[in-house]
Amino acid sequence: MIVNIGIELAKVLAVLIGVLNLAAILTWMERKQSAVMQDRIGANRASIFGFRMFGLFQVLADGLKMFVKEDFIPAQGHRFLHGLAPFVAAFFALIGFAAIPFGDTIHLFGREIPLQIIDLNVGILYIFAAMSLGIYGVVLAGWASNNNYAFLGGMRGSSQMFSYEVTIGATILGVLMIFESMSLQQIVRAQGQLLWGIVPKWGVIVQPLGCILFLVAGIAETKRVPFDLPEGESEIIGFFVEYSSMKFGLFMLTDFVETVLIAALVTTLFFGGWQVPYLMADGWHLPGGTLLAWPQWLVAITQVIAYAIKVFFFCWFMLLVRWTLPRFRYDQLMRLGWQMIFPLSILNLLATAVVILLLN
Amino acid sequence: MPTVTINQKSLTVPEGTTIIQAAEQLNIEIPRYCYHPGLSIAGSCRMCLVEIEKMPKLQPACNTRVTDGMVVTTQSPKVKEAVSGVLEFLLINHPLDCPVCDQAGECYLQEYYMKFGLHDSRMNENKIKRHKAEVIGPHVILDTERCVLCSRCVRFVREVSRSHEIGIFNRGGQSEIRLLPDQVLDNNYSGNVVDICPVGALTDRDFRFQCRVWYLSKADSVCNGCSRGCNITVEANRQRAHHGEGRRVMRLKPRFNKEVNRWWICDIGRYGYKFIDDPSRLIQPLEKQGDELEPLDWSTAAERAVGRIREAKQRGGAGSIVIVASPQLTNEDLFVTRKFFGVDLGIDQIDFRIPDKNTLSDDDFLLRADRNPNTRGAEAILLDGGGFDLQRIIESASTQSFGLLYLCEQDLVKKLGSEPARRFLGQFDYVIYQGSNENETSGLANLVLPAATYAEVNGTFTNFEGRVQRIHAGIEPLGDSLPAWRVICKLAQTAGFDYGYESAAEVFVELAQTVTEFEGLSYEKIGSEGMKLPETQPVPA
Amino acid sequence: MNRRDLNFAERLYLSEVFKGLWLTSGHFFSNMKKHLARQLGFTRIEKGAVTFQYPEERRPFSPRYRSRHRLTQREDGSPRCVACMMCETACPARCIYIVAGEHPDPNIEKYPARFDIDLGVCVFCGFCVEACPEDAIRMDTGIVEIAAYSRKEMIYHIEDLLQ
Amino acid sequence: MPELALLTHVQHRNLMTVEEYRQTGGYEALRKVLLEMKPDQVIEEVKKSGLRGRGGAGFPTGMKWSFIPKNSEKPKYMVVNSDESEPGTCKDRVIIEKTPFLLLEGIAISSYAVGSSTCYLYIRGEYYDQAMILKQAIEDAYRHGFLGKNILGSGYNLDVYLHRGAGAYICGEETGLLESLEGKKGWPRLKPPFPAISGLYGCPTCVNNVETLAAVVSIIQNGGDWYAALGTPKNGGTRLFCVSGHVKKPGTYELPMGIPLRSIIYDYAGGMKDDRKLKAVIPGGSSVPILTADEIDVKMDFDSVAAIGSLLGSGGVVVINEDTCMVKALLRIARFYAHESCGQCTPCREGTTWLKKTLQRVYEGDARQAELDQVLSIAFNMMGTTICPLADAAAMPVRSYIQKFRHEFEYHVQHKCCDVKPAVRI
Repeated sequence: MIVNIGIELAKVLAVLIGVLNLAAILTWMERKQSAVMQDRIGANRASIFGFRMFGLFQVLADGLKMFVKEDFIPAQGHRFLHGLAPFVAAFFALIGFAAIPFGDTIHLFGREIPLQIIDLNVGILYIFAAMSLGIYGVVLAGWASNNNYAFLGGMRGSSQMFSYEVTIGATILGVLMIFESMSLQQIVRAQGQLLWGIVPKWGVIVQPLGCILFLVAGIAETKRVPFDLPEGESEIIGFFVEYSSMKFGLFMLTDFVETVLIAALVTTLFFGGWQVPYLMADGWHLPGGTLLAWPQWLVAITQVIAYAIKVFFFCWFMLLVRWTLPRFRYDQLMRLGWQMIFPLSILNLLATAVVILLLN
Repeated sequence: MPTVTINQKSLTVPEGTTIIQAAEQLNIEIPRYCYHPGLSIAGSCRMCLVEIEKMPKLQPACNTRVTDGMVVTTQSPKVKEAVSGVLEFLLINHPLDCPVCDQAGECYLQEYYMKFGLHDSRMNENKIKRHKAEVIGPHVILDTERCVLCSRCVRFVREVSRSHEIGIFNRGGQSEIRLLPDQVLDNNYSGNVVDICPVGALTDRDFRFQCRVWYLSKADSVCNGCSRGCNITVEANRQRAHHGEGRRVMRLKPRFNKEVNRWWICDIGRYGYKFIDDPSRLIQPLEKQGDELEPLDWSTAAERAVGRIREAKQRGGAGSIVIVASPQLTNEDLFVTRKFFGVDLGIDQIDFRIPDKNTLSDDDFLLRADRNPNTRGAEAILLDGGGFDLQRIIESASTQSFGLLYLCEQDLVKKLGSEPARRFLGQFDYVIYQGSNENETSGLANLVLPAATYAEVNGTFTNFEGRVQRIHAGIEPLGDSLPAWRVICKLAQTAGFDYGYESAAEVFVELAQTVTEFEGLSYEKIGSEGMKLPETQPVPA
Repeated sequence: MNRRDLNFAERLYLSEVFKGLWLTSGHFFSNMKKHLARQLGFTRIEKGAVTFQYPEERRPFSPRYRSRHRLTQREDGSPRCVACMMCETACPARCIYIVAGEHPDPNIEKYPARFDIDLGVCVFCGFCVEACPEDAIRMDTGIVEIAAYSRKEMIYHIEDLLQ
Repeated sequence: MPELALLTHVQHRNLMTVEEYRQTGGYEALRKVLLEMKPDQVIEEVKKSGLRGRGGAGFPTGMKWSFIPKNSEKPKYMVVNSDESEPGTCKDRVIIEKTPFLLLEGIAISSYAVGSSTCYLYIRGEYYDQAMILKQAIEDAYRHGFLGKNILGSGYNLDVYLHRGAGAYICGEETGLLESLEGKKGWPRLKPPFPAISGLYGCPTCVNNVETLAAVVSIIQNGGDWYAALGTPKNGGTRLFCVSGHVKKPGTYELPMGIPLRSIIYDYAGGMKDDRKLKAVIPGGSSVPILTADEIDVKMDFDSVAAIGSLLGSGGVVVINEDTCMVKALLRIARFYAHESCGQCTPCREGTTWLKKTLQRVYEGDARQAELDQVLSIAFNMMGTTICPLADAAAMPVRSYIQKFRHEFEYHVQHKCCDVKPAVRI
């Protein structure tokens, strides 16, 4: 029992540390990547005893700065809710990771340990529930600031999130129909199959449109460019205009955690999760029928690394998008969400249903 | 009455009018250096050359009288070339030290160069070196390098001041203005040579390096130095507080008034503005606490004053209160003073005449022995039927005891001498001093009310001839000080009277309705040149 | 402004998005390649960034660059300035404060008894330099790092400006 | 020998006393005027003679006299301009030295004609000896009753005062002379008012040259028509030509108006000294435009000389030979005018000095070629813009020298030496 709890705690800690570190590193990456894309160098000044580490210490410096800056609360703001909002946002962004599998079940010391904090059979619903609750953070922050601009920003942000959540829901229905499960572990396992013996049966292969729509809606859900209206501080003012110090930092962190979450979801739903094509539990099953036997621990590590690489790639991709596209106007954002992506996702759903019906 | 045509514009002028005068009436600018309407015609600068039909050579407009049918051109190429040529001659030996020249900005060399010259220098030789920055009198400094030898100053000391201190020495290119042997330019009108100097050769030592002229704002006013009432312009620097040691009024300049001072003003008046920004200015009401005067705010001060006046009146009747006004005050101030104290409070012991132990003299030109700008106005307003004679009380040195003295702008210690002044003031239980500057008399008062100076107020002065002339505020009253009429209004309102005057103009309207001598006058009628009171006798000097 | 109507592909937006991503990622990869190469010691490969590492690497200023003011000097080290107030007058920010004094040499006459520039107010427009008839003020020091801990310290006096 | 009007009796001896003068018919004209003629008749006679002012401007003398108001309440003054300072001129001196009473008689006649009983004789300060002669002569004339109260019993009074100038060229200008006479600085006055209306001490004043007044005597003696016939139309009589420079016989010659310049130089002055080639001639004092050797056939009267762009001026003929550097000559003249400008009018005060400085540099070869045109432009700007003609007097030679001898100026500028004597370095 204690061992079980210990194992669970270890997994929680591993995920938490991994996600938070990735989010932190993303703040550095965002700067460096934009710099490289724009023929610049990017943050490289922060140093410890003269070591600069390509500016990696910038993350620490930022954190330190966030902690020591003045924590400002508007005079007429709701002190409690104002303080609560960033935690709500961060909390619901983080708990989503509980249902995401980052590897196959491994056998260690006679135990079966699933590389997933909890394998919920309604895992996907759980994640969306958590994401939806994240809206509270936005609305609370806007309202508690007692600032009309912040409040409007909060309203805008929440309506944006609502709108795109609908699309997300409609999009993944296709995936669920094909893989016939709501357990993410099951979905990933199902993606290990091969179509016609050669093509991995990844979500992106069977649901290409769904994949794109999900990615778009996912970015919108995380309020990142080109849907970062809540962050347009200087132009239209977002919900956390009245936030400073680490509370502000938490919102920023949430942003990056959500980025990781969407990257993880895309990986899980459409890019085979921890699956590596042709790599089964016992080794490589190459298309010709040949088997290249690998020890089980090597396979497990390969799969976890593959998963990490995939997530990392989508994080990189979202940063690439962030530094390429300009921001939408609010009306454009709404039109895109309701008049284009949502109808398309319904269409995708219908098409999927028809194909499944015909194939069966 | 000949008719002349200048630049296609025709004009009929009286016989003897010169072209330059006719052109002025037509608003045609003819450049000039030596010509000054107040001086004889020298015709030597050769800037005013004009082309006259049927005359082969260009003629100087300053010396050519208009004849009937004369056709004059000031714009022809020939004229332009000649004027530009003369300007070039003037500039070849000019040091071009405009940066250090106080005249820069109001210099006719600069002005005409921009209008008529604009040529590049063709002078390849060294400029002639002459005397620079030479002090030639208590008020004037001479720079002979900048001089264009227009001889205005020389003619001024010959014809106007008749003091003959300066002349032109040497001849040809070596000519320069110098003091005559054993002479100093120290007549009482020496400052005028600075005004008439069209360039920076003669500059004012008082104004020297204090402020650049383009920072100055100007307000038309009347000199308060004597009863002549010379028209002046108060030139104040309101833009650059760090200039001139923080002084606001930088200089006074005479303003042309054909009937009063023409172009001139005496040095006593010209440099008599220093008290305006002096550290001795009273900038808040003060009350005597023990031996010291302690500041207090206006409403408290007004309540204190009114309370004391009421108290004195209740105890000793109106006869125990004496009001001493001042001929330094404007007609408006005096009128409000009379209205409040005389009419509303029923105090008939109002006078402004204080015998002065210092004998002051006049000169035979502008300066008058009476060094107050508004004696005539004070007589018209305060002595209008009143028979109170303050002088008798002062001179009798009686031991009679009074309740309260209200003293306006009168330095009794200076005028009567310390002992008599203290004795006189000692006769009163309470002394209120209303004035602009701290002095020994204000130090003896129980309550001091700060008043604005003439440069800070709108109003009118009446000169010795009975000419009522407007003064305009050039600057804001310093600190908490108020125009005298506003001080009285404050007291009157505190005492419960309705004194709702918004401006000096409103006071004057009532003044003109109330005081017989001012009947029918208004600010519009007074205009910029002033207007004489009907049927008045001049005050003896 | 005449705008071209978008064609179908452009209106779809997606293809344009990918074009953009292609372009930016192209930059990313080529620059990354250069960065890596240089990190690995191939210093002959060109730099992946066009930026200068400011405090260590400085670009030479253009001769017309307007940096901190200085007052030029006569041969004897006194300021050339004659306190004509031209710069003070021309200054749109009103950050120059001059008080004139009388110089014993009649050929100089006027000198600045006080010449302060409030660099906290200065807009570095260079009008003062243009206005100066004596070439007494210049903005060619090359000093651009002007900072102080108080507003008062931002006021440079004549001694500072003469250096 | 042509007929003479002035120096008739003094070719061989001077007439220094009243007696000597009377022996040659002196004072007959005055007697005739005072006893037989009215002032208007005198003026008529002078008008008839065509006599033009010999001072330089050539204004008809009779007309000038008639401008003096007849019924003035103020006293009228006769002023004799003997401030003979024009370089190249020495005619007044000859009259004073040889026959002072001719001048005094002329003064008396003309004073009578204009109704003046006071005459001021303003003589150049440097003429000390001449002033002494005149002083002597005036005393002599008083003694013999030709000056003073009731001259020749006619009831006409005349006082003559001799005044010595202090050596300023500008005092030869009539209003400058009047200022000087009044004790002020010799600054020419603005005109109008002209001296005929408001002159000395603000009174009507007639200012005449010595030679003019001397000529009046023979006009009265022989009649205006006789005098007019001596010269050419509108230019009556004879005049004194002071020939100087590179001629064999320099001197003052009385010759009829209208005589060709060539004749003056070659017939009377004996031709060129050392038989050098003639280069140029100044026909009327330093202030007039110069004439080249090609132009010496001009008739020497006011109108003919003016027609070829020069002026007869004061009759000072300066002959210049080929060895003379015109740049140096002009520089000399420019220096003179820069020194003598009174400094009143801007163009003259500044212009003369500027011209002097620039010409100095031209002479030394330090100037640029373009500055020659600049000098012309400066001179042009000076002309016609001043109170008195001194600026013109300074500018006219500059313009004519540079126009007519430009190559010499250019040579100086280009080679820093003179093309007349190139070997001599400056």
